[in-house]
Amino acid sequence: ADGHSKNIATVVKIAGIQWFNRMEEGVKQFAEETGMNAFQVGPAQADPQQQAALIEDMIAQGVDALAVVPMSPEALEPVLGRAMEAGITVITHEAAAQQNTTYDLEAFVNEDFGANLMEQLATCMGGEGEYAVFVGSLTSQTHNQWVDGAIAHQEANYPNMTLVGDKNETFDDAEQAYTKSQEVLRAFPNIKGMQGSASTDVAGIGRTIEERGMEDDTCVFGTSLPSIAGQYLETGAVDGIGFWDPAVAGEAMNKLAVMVMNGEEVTDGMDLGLPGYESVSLDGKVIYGQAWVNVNQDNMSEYPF
Amino acid sequence: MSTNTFMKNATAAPEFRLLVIAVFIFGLMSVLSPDRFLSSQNLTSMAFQFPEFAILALAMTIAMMTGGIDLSVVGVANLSAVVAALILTQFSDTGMPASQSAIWLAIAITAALCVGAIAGLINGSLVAFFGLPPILATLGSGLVFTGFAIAMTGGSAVMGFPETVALIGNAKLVGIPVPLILFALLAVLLHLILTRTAFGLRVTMYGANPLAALYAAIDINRMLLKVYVIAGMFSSIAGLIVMSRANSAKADYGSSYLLLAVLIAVLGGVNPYGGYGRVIGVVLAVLSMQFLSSGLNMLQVSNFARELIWGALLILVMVMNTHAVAALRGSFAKSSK
Amino acid sequence: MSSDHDTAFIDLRAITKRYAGVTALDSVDFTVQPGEAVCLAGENGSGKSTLIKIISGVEPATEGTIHIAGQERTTLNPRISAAAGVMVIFQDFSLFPNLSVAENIAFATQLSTHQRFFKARASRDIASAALDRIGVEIDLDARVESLPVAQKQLVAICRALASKAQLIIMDEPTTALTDKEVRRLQGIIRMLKDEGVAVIFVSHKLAEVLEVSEKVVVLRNGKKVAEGPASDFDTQSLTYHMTGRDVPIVPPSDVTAGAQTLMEVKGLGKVGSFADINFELKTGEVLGITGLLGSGRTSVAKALFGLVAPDSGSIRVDGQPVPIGDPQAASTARIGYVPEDRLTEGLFLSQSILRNVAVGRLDAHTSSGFLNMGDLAEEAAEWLRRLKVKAPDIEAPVQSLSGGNQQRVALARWLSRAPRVLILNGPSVGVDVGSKADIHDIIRDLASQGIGIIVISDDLPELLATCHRILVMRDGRIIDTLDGKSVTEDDLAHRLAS
Amino acid sequence: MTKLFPRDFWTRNETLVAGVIVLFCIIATLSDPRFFTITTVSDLLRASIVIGILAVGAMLVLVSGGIDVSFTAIAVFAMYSSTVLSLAIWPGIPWPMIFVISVIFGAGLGAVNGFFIAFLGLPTLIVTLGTLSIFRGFLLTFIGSQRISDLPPSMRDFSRGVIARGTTEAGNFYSIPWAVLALFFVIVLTWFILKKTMLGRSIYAIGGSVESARRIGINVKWTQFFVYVYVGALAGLAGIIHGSVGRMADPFSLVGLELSVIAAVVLGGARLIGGYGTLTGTMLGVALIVIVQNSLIVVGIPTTWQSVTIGVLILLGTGVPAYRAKRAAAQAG
Ligand SMILES: Nc1ncnc2c1ncn2[C@@H]1O[C@H](COP(=O)(O)OP(=O)(O)OP(=O)(O)O)[C@@H](O)[C@H]1O
Ligand SMILES: Nc1ncnc2c1ncn2[C@@H]1O[C@H](COP(=O)(O)OP(=O)(O)OP(=O)(O)O)[C@@H](O)[C@H]1O
Ligand SMILES: [Mg+2]
Ligand SMILES: [Mg+2]
Repeated sequence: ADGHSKNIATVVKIAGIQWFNRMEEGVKQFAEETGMNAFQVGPAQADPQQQAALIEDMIAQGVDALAVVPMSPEALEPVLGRAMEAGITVITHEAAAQQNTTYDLEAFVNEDFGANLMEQLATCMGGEGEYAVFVGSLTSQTHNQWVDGAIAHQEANYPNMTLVGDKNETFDDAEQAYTKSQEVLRAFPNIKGMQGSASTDVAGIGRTIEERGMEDDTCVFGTSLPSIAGQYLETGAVDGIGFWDPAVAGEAMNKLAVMVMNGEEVTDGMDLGLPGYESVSLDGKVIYGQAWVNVNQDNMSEYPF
Repeated sequence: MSTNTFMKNATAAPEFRLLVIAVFIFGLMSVLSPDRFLSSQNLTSMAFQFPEFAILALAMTIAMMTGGIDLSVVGVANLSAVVAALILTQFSDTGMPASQSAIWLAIAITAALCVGAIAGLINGSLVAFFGLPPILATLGSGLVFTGFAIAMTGGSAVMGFPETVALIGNAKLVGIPVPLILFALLAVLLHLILTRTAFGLRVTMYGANPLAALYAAIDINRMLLKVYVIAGMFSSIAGLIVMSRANSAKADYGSSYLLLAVLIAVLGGVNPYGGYGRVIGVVLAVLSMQFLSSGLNMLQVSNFARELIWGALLILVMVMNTHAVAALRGSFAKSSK
Repeated sequence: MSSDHDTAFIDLRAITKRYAGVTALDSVDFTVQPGEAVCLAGENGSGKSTLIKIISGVEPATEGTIHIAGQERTTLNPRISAAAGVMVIFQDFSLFPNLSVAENIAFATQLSTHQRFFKARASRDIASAALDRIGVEIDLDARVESLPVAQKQLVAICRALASKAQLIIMDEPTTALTDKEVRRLQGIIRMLKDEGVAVIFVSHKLAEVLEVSEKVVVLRNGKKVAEGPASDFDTQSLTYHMTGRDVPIVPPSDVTAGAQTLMEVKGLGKVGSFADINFELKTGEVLGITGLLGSGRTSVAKALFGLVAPDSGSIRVDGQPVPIGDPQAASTARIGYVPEDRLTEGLFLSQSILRNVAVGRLDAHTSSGFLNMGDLAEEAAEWLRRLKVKAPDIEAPVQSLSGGNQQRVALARWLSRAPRVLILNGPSVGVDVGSKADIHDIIRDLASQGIGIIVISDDLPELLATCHRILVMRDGRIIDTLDGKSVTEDDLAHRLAS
Repeated sequence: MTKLFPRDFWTRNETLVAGVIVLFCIIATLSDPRFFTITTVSDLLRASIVIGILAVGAMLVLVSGGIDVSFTAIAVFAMYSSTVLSLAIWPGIPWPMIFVISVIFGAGLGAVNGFFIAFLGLPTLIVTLGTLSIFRGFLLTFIGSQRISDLPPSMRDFSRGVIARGTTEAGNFYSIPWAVLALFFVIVLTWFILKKTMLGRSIYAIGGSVESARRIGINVKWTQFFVYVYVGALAGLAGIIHGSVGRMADPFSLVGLELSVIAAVVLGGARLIGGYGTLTGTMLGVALIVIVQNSLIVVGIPTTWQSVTIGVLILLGTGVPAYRAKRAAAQAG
C-alpha cells in the first residue's frame, strides 16, 4: 500500500448488534476524517473460531492494520501472531492480556470499572444487605473481571454486604436473565441488589423487578446501553448502568493503528484527542483510558444509542 | 462396462453435481476477486481454516450413515482439548526443551483421544443398550461433556503450552498445512472404513434397514459402539487442532461448528435417515463452504448473508438431487383437476 | 366384445405402464363386470400389483384409457377411484400401525363421506359392523402395530368391506391367513358377489383362485396371455399360462433323512408365548412346523435363532449348547433364519443384490482388515446363479426384483454361510407357482446335502411336498408329530382345525 | 363402570414424566421448603408459555412424521419483522394487530417449509435445516440485527396485562399474564384439530404410514402443507409473545432453542419416527424441562455444573422410557 491510504480492518466479536454498530460509527467517522480505507467486519455467530477464520481471511487479502475486539483473546493469539509476522499492525481492545498485539487499548481497568458499578450499588443499598451477580457466560473474561473487581471492592469496603449464590450465567440473553433473576429472588427473598454484566442482563433483571413491583426495594446496576436498558431506567427498575462509548473506542483503535504505522510512539499520559482518552496510561503494551460513562434516569437522553 | 456408461453413471451421481458446484463457486470467486482469492496467501489460509469443522463433519457423517446423528461432537472436541490442555499446562511449560515437551504432547494427545473414545462409548451405549434416539442421546451427552469442560476449567481458557503444540494446527509439512494433512488422512481412512471393511458395509446396511440387520445376525450393539467411538475420536482430533490453532482450550470454542457439521454432511449427500453417504461428497461440500465463505469475506459481504446462502445452497442441491421439479409438476397436474 | 365394454364397471384399454427401464404392463385390456369375481393370476413380477395400482389411482398409466363406472378417467388418484367405488386390500395391507383397529377400518369410509369432523363413536360402529360381517373378533381399541400379521390382514379386509364399494380388489389377501380363515374369506367373496359387488382377486394359491372366481385373467411379463371363464382352467393349464412351461407336480419328498442328530431342543418355553417345546432335527431332515394363527410357530422359530429369549430350555447343535437369546451365537452355531416378511425383515431393499447376499459373509472375506470385494462378488454371483435369480445386474438394488427373486436373494444370503440348520419361515409366501416349485426343489436339494431344515408354513401342500416330519402347534404347545410321507392333506387340515 | 385409567396408564411416557416431575419437586422442596410456593408455580408457568407453544408445534410435526428445526427462526423472523413493520408504518398500532401480522408472517414462512416438503417431497430435516439458515440469514441481513427495545407501546401494554397478580399473605408474589391464555388457546385448538377433525386424524395417519395414507385417499400433500403452515403460525404467535412479554425485539434470541424444545416433546412421548405424540405428554415434557432449568439455583447446584445437570436429566428422562420400551420389545419378541 502507498503511504497515504491504508486498509484497516476492524474485526469485532459479532456483527450487527447495537454495540458494534455504534463502534462502526466511530470507524466510519475515522475513515471520513482521514480518507483511509477503514471498515468493520464481524462474524455472524458469537464463536471465537469464526472470528479467527475472519481474521485469517483479512490477512490473506492483505490489510495493513487490524483493530480487533477479541471474542476470546487466547484463541486469537496464533492468528494475530501470524498477522504480526506478515507485518500487519495489530491493535486490540478489551484484551489486556493479549500477547500478539502492537498495542491493546482499554477504555479502563476492568476491575476498576466493576468496582465503580459496585460503588454505586453499595451506595444505593446503603452499604448493607444481600446481592447477586450475573455474567453473560462463565467463559467471558471481561465479565468475570468486572464481577471479580466488584466483589473485591465490596469485600474491602462494605463488610455488611453479602454475596449470595454463584455468578449467575445468562448466555447474553435477556430471557435467561429474566428467569435467572426470578429464581434468585425465590431462592434469596431478602436480596437487595443485583449487578449485571452482559448488556441484556439488566433488561432481564429489570423486567423481573418491574413485574414484582420491587423497583423501590431493590438496586440494580450493570453494564448496558441506554437503548437496551432505557425503559427500565425510566421506571426505576434499573437504577443505573455503566458503559464506555464503543464509537470512541473504535475511532481510537484506528487512530492508534495509524500512529503506529507512521512510526509515532505512544507514551504514558499522552492525549489521544478523544473523550475519555485525554490522558492515557501505558502499562507495557496496554493503554488505559478513563472512558467509562455512568448513566441513570437523569442523563440517559445524552446517549442516544 | 464401457467408459461411456461409466461416465454416465459418474455424472448422474449427486457427488458430481457437488463437484460442479464447488468448481463453480471457486470460479465465481476467482472472477469476482481474482488477485485476492487466487493469491497463494488466501489458498493456504483456506487450507488452514476448514479442517477443524471438516473433521467434525466426517464424524457427523459416520453417525448419520446409521440413521443417527452426533450432536455431541463439539462438546467432545472441547472436553478432549481441555483435558489435553490441562495435562500440558500441569506437566510441561513453555520453556521446556522440545524433546521433553514432545513427550508430554504425545501423552496429552493420547489422553484426548481416550476422552473421545470414552465419550463415544457413552454415546454408543446410550443408543445401543438403552435405546435412546441418537438425536436426544447426543444432545444430552453433549451438554454433559461441555458441562464437564466448564466444571474443569471454571469456564475460562486453559493456556500456556510448549511451542510444539502449535505444530499440529499451524505448521506445514512439505508445504502442506498439517491440519489439511490430518483431514486428508482421516477422510481417506473413513472412506476406506465405509467402503472396504466389513464394519463399514454393516454400518451402511444397518442404516438402510435396522430390522433386517437384526435378522441378518449383525451384532448391532457392537457396531453402534464402534460408530460413536469413531465419531468421538474424530471429534477429539478436531478438538486438538482447534486447541493448537487457538493456542488454548476452552469449553465454548467452535460452538457454531455443530450446525455447520450437520449442514455439510447433508449437503455432501449423506442421507440423514441412514444407508447412504460418500466421503467424497462431504469433502466437496466442505470445499464449497470454504470457498464461499472466504470469497464472501473478501467481497465484504455480511456474514449473515453467508448463512442465508448456505441454507439456500443446501436446499438447491436437494432440489437437484431428488427429482423434485418433476414431482412438483406431477403434484400440480394431479391436483389441478 | 363391445357390449362388454358398455356394461363394464372397470374398463381398461391398452394400458401400458413403464417404470425406468421396466415395462411392467404392456398394452393390457382388462374389464370387470358389476358383481363379477375376476382372478388375476401371474408369476411374480408379471404386473398384477401394477395393474391394481393403476385401477386404484395410486400410479398413473403411461399409456391407455381407463373407464370406471362408464366414465373415462383421464386423471385418477386414490380419492377419485375410491369415490367411484373402488376399494383395495393391498399386498402390504397399507394399514396405520399407530392407529386403533377401529380407526383403521373406518378411516377410508369416513374420508369418503367428506366429513370434516371425526366421530369416534361412528368409527367404532363402522368397524364393529365390518368385523361382525366376517365373524371375527378383534379388540377395536388395540393399536394395529400390536397385532399379529394375520389379524392385520383381517383388519385390511374389514376396511375394504366397511366402505360401500362397487369393486373390492384383493392383492394376495390370504398369504397370512390359515385355511379356516381362507374359507371364511371365500364365503365373503360369494356374499359380495350376491350383493352385486365385483371382486378382483390376486393369489398364488391356484386352488383358491379357481374356487372363487368366475373369470381368470393371466398375465405374464406384463402382457395378458390368457382370459376366460374359470371353468375353462385347471391348475395345470393355469400354471402353463403363467409360466409358459409345464411345471411338474412334485411328489412328496423322497430324500431320506440322515441318522445323526443335528439339533436338539429341550423344554423350550416362554411365558405367554410357548411352552415345553421338545424336538430333534436330524441331518438332512426337513421338519415342518405348522399351526393356526397365534399358535406360537413364529415365536418358536425366532427363539431358535436367538431373536426371542426363552425363559427356559436349551438348544444344542451337534451336541454343543447354543447360548439362547443371541442371534450372533445362533449364527455362529451355523443356524440360519429366513424371516417371514421379506420387505421389512429379510432384505435391505435400497441396497444392492450383491450386498444383500454378501452381508452374511463379510468376515470370511476380510483379510488384514479389508474386504476382498472381488471374492465377495464372485461368491454372491455364484449363489445367485445356483438359485437361478433373474437379475439385470448384481449391483442393482434388491427392491427392483420381483417377490420370488427377492426370496431367493434372502435364501442365498444364508446358504452362502453354509448353515447346518436353516429355518425358513413361510418360504413361499407371496411367491408364484414357478418360483415356488423351484424353492421346494432347493429345499430338498439342501436337505440332501445334510442340512437340517425347519419349514414354518401353513401351506399344507408345501409342507407335504417338502417335509419328513411335521409338528403341529396349538396354544404354544406341540400337539402332534406327523410323518410327512404317510399324512394326507385332509388329515393335516383336520388336525390343524380340530 | 368406566375405566379410571387407560389400560396402558402405568407404562406410558406421560406417567413416567409426571413421576419424575413429582420426584424432582419433592427433592427441591426438601432442599428448600420455599420451593413449593405459588411464586414458583407462577414463575414456571410464565417461563413455559413460549416454549409450550413452540413445543405444541414441534409435536405436531413429529406426529406427522417429520421434524422441524426451523421454528425458532420462524418465531424470531415473524416477531422481529412484524415489530419493525409496525414501528415503520404505525407505531400506535394495537397489539392484537401486531399479533395477527406476526402469525401471518409465521404462517407464510411455514408455507415455505411446506412447499418444499409437501410439494417437492424433500426430506423434512434437510429442508428445515436449510430454512433455519435462510430465515435467520435473511432476517439479520435484510431486516435488521439490532435489538429493539422501543417497541410499539401497545406491546408493552400487553406485557403488563395480567389475569391475576398479587402477593399472598405469606408474602409470596404471583403473577399470571395474559399470555397464558394464548398457550391455553393453542392447546385447546390443537387438541380439537387432532382429536376431533378428520384433518387431525389424517396427520396421525400420515405419521403412521405416508404410503397407506395416500392409498386410502388422504390428501397427503395438503395435509403436510397444513401442518407446516400451522406450525409456522404457532411459531409466529410464540415469537411475538416472546418479544412483547420480554419487551425487546431481539433478533438473536430463540434460535438455538429448537433441539431443547424437540427434546421436551420427545420426553413427553412423541416419537421421532412419526405417528405418536400427545398434548398431555408434550406439556409434561415442557414442564419437566422448564422446572429443571429454573430450579437449579434453588436446589443449590453450582453454576459450573448446571449444564451437566440438565444434560443428565435429558438423558435420564428420555433414557428410562426408551430402555423400558426396548425391554418390552425384547420381551414381546
Ligand atoms: N416402482 C417401481 N419401479 C420400478 N419397477 C417397478 C416398480 N414397481 C414394480 N416394478 C416392476 O414392475 C414389474 C411388475 O411388478 P408387480 O409388482 O406388478 O408384480 P406382481 O405381479 O404384483 O408380482 P408379485 O406376485 O411378486 O407381487 C416387476 O418387474 C417390478 O420389478
Ligand atoms: N393361547 C394364546 N392366548 C393368547 N395369546 C396367545 C396364545 N398363543 C399365542 N399367543 C400370542 O400370540 C403370539 C404367538 O405369535 P406367533 O407369531 O408365534 O404365532 P404364529 O402362529 O407363529 O403366527 P403367524 O401366523 O403370524 O406365523 C404370542 O406372542 C402370544 O402373545
Ligand atoms: Mg430500584
Ligand atoms: Mg404383487
